[in-house]
Amino acid sequence: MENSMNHLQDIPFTPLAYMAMAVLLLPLLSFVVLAILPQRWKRPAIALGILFSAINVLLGSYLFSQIWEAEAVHARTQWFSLSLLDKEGPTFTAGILLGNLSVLMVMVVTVVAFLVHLFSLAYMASDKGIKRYYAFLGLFTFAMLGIVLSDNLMLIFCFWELVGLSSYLLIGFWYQKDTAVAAGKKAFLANRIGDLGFLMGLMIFWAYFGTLDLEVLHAFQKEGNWPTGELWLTVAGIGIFFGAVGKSAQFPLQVWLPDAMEGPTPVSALIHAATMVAAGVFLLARVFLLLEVDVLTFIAYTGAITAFMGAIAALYQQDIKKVLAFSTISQLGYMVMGMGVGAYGASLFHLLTHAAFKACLFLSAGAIIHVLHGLEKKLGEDGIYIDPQDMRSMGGLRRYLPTVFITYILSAFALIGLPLFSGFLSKDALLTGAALWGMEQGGAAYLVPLLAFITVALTAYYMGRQLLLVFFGTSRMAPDSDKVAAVWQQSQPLPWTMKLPLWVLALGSTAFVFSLNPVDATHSWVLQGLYATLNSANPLSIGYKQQMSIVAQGHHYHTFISLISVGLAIIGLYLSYRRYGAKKNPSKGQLVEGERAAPFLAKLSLNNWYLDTIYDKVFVRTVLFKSKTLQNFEVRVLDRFIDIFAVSQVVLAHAVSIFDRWVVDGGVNVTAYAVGLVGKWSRSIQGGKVQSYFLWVLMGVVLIVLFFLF
Amino acid sequence: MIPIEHFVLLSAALLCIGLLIVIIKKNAIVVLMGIELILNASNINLVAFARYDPSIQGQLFTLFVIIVAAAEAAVALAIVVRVYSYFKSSDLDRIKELKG
Amino acid sequence: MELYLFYVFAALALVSALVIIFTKNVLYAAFALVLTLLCIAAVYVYAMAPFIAVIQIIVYIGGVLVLMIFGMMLTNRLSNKSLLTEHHYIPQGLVLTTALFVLIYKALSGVNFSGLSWMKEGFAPAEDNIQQIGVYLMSDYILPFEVAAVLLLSALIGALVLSQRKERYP
Amino acid sequence: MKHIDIESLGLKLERILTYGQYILPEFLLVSGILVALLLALLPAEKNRYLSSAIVLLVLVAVAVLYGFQWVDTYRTGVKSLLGMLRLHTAAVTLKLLFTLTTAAVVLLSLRLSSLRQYVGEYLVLLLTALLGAVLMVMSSNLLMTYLSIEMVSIASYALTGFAFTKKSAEGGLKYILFGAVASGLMLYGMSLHYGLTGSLELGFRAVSEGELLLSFGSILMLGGFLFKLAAVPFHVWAPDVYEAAPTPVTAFFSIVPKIAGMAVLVTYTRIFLEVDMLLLSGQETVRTLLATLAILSLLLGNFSAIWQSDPKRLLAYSGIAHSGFLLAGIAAFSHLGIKSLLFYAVIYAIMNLAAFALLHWAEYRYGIRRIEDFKGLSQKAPFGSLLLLVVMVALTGLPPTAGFTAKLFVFMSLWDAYGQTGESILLWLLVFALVNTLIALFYYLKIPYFVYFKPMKDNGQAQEKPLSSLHMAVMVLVLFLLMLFFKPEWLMDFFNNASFVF
Repeated sequence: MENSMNHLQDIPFTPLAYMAMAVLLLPLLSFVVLAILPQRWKRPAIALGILFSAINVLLGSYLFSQIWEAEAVHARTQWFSLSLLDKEGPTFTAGILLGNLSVLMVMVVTVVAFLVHLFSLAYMASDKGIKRYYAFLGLFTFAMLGIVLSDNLMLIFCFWELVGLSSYLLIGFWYQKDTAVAAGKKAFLANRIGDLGFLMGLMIFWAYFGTLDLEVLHAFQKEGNWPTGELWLTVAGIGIFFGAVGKSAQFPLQVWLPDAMEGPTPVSALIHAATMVAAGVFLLARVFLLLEVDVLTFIAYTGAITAFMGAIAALYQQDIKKVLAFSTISQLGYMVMGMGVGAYGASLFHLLTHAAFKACLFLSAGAIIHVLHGLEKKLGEDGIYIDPQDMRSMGGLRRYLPTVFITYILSAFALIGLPLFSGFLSKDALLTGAALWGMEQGGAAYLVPLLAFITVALTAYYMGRQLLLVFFGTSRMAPDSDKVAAVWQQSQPLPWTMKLPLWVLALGSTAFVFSLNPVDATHSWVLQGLYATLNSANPLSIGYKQQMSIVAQGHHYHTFISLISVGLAIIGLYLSYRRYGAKKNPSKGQLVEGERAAPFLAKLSLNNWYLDTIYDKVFVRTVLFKSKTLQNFEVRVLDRFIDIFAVSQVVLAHAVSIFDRWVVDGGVNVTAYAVGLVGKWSRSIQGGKVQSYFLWVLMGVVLIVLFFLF
Repeated sequence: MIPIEHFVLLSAALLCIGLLIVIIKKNAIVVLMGIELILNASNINLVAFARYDPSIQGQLFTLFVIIVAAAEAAVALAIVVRVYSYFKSSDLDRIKELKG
Repeated sequence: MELYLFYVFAALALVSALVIIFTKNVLYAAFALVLTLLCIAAVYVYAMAPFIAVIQIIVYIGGVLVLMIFGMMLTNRLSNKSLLTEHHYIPQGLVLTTALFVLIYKALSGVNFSGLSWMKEGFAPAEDNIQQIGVYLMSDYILPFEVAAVLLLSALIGALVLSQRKERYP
Repeated sequence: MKHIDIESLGLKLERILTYGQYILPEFLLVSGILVALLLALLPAEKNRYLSSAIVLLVLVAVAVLYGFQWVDTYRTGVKSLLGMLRLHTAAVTLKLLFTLTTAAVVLLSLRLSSLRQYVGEYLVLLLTALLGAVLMVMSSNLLMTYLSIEMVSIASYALTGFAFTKKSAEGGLKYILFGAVASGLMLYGMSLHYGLTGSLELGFRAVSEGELLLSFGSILMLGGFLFKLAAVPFHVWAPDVYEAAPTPVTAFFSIVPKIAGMAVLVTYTRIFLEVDMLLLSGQETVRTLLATLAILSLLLGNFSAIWQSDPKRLLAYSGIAHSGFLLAGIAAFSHLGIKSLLFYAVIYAIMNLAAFALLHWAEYRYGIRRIEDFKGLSQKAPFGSLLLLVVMVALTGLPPTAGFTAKLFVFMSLWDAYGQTGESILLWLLVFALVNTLIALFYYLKIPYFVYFKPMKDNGQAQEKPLSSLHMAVMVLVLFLLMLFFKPEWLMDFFNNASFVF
């Protein structure tokens, strides 16, 4: 089989394929234009950027209308080839694959990107770097669309890297803040670790099949040429999944996402709700039919564990964005779990609904932060200090920001999964899949649906808590209510560029958009369209079998499962009402006090399961300790034996300078550090004395001769 | 005729002595002397082997090596003089500003 | 007789090379090097390469060594003290060079040179091959010859620039 | 007096004269050296632009001749000149690359302060180094290899001192001492080779006796080539010399001698592989040796680069790591491997040229000598910063730059070679190379990190000129980098079906 498919024929570009190219390249054009135009033309440049993204929505919609439930379009051209003298070498192709899956994602990306473009206009208005910001948005959109539209894994990997880079730029956008820079680095690194797995998976696929073209790989699977039960293919599947783990913030690499909230809030809506984090799930969907059974099981467990951990971590956060960040981790866990249990359609459906309601939540939070940020200065003049992101200083906002209140509550209900909202439909489908899978596998597999159901209640609890703390009760901003009212008098009303995106996304959080029957998604157009993408699969594929069994049996359990999930959600809401409800209306002081004496669970939650601490301890502290003892050693002993221990002195001096560096910039990355330690040693060869160089060289020669000749 | 092994052994010994000089002597010019010894060790080999070669390639090679050695020595001494004017020393131990 | 004379010269070359190691006086080292190179020239004669021996004496002893002694004078403040140099890295250097010698010796000891295929042709060169060398230099070796010329030229230029005393633009 | 066969001598001379046409470009280069020498007589201060322009003209003419030669060799295949040099497509490609690089370096050097005094001498040495490198890639004879390596080396030693500072003098001294020892060891290896095979020409005869000694000689010889390539364990000189030399000269060092060293290594590796001289104790082969050295170079170069604070030093270590990649390509010795090596060499040259040009620009315009000084450069010089970012991304080997493609080709040829020979060391090398691209991120992105994410130190300095000529030139290079990512076959097509002997 090896190298049999090296020579892929070109597939000519149709008008639709050219249009898809246009959709892909327009954001890049926007990036280039914004990067090149000088600072003094920033207004027209930004207008141009927004215009481009609006055009992109129109083009995307047209593509969607033409492709959805119609024939898929594939166009391909030779990218480069390596031909050898005696035989034809491998050929790399590049192309566009337009199917139901990709056009759906195109819609999500272009619409959310456009709304974020619009929303940012007011949000970033006072920022000096606004032109750079819009340029990065364009670059990011381009990369994301590239992932969605590519027809082979190699190309996907290239765009995948570009997404990593551009998100790094966006998260670290406020480079004046050290925390933002550190967060950007962290995101980048976590992603790189995942990418290494991805790359390994690609290489194994290449080694087996000599191609990375998705259609060709699927053809192998369809024609039954797919070797099953091969260890290396399992490794490849896990490797690719690791790529998804990095991008979609799954356990154990989820630590980067909460920190990434350092970026501007509209960016969080784009990157951390709708697009980049969804790329992992999208990748899993792309290779869904190619995954081995062990890989799927592994995915299911990872997803369920992440969903649960994320929900726990969201319970006691005080930062309005942090709650949403952990909630995103938790919901992504759902989607990944869905892929693992074979609920392919439901998982993607949840991706779609989540994109809408989570983007709405982030943008609403952004609107709140924007307004409070404006007030922060005015209050500061009166000696009152607030943190515009801290929920403990909010409360009663429903009176002052009615629009945001309504959109927030609509999208929060969708997230909780109450009937009539989009989240209900997709979560229900996911839970059904998980429950069926658990029953089929039996034994420990029940853990997966169990965790998924518990997470429903937890989700309701933390969202209820957030709604109550932010919008209900009375304001905790200032000591007396007159003062608060006076301050609010001076606040600017929200511009329409902010309101419009909120309304659009809030509308997208209702169930009617996706299904005529608001309590049952089985016949919704989205799910039907997504199932259609599996039609050509080989019935022997594990994923296909599982999905079909869900389709066949799901409706037997549907009513039962939806009742349980709604019941759990209501319990969660009730519990949060008990603790934070209007009657109690805890004051700022009480909230601060309550968390200081927090029980174990709250501490665990606040610290995100102590993951950062653990990583810190395991990778960093051990090294730190060593440097410290070495330093003592230097002080006491070295003065006397400075000549004798000339060599060790070099090492020690390096260790001490590492220590300084470490303490001074505390945010240096763990891995970078460990790597750096080795680097310190290896450059100590370079002591400066030329004759020590001779020694090294001679040693090298003698060693080589000894190893290779004797 | 003198056996070829003798020549090769002599050259090996000279090579190692040259290397030892290069490593342990601090003075830059003495180090250069060591380098000349290394080159001469190779030359002995080349000349000795050329004895059996009708086209005496080894002898010609040696000729070129001697030319190159002279050129190299000229440049090296120029550099040593220049270094001396900055460091006021030709002690290689003290010439170690570039490192790391 | 020939063999014994060879031994004498070889031993003298080695001993004077060792003197370079042991002496601290740079000037002594230079004179020891003169002796070594002279002995090596003698060894060339025994290897049937008189022309090379002459070149060795002219270029090395007449050129390179004089250059070195000049260098010594230029780079050491001439005071009452004689020019001394110190040693370092002695243990490491000794271990490594000895190891290298032992390895070469081991590799050498297994070789029976007279069994080499190309040597079996049993060629004995003429005592006097200056003419042959000249012809080769101008025919087969014309390319290296020209290359060496360019190399010498640019080496001289480089040495010239670098030994300039002062520069206006530091 | 031995009788001399006049008739055969006449034939020989006639042949030499006919071969003259094949080294016409080199003749032109030599005359360029002489012209530059004459130019040194003019007052340098006033005539440095004139001199540079004349030398540039010569270089362009040489490049054009190489272009013709390329077409010629493409048609006729390999040609041997007097058993000393060999002419083939791969060599001509590299010669062209060297010539163009040198031309760029001449342009880059215009701002060098020492040029005000020594422009002619500088150009002589630069052209000599170029001539040596050109001969290196063509040489097919131990003597020629030795001479050409020494030619590059001696010119380089002198060039290192051209900054006329304390540092550059020190760097020059270290370079010449280290280089002389390395070439001495190489020469010793060559003498053993000659003794055991009785020939200086390539295509060594197999020996019946003393394989061990022959392998010993081969390893010592490799040492000299590794010195030019700046690979472990003969890499130690590189950081000091790169830091000491004037930046344009460093750019030259990081490209021309290194790639020439690669070419020589490839030439000899072929012989080693054919005769299998290093096949001695069990399964150890020349591949194992090269792969081991590649792994070590990758690790050492990348790890040491992490804490560097001098940008030139950082690039020196990165160059050592790149040598590891080149060695990896050599270890995967195949047609695909050679082609990917050539591709890598071209891309490496472009990347390094761009990187050093930008460093040089930052140095003379903003006085930036350390990596910390790059703080906030993006505010002063947005366009230059953007170029710097792309170049660093390319050096790291990330898409969408040809740096990625070049690494990919090397990986592929390694994988291919592993499939054919089944030597597990190649797989290890592949794994190490992959991991090292990850490590490389830490230091390459350090410069863009300072450029973009750290606030400026002071606002005193002038704004960037919108588009200087240097930026335009670097932009062309960067465009090449991007273009060759999307269309690598534009370059690869040149290498396909060409005659490769090496």
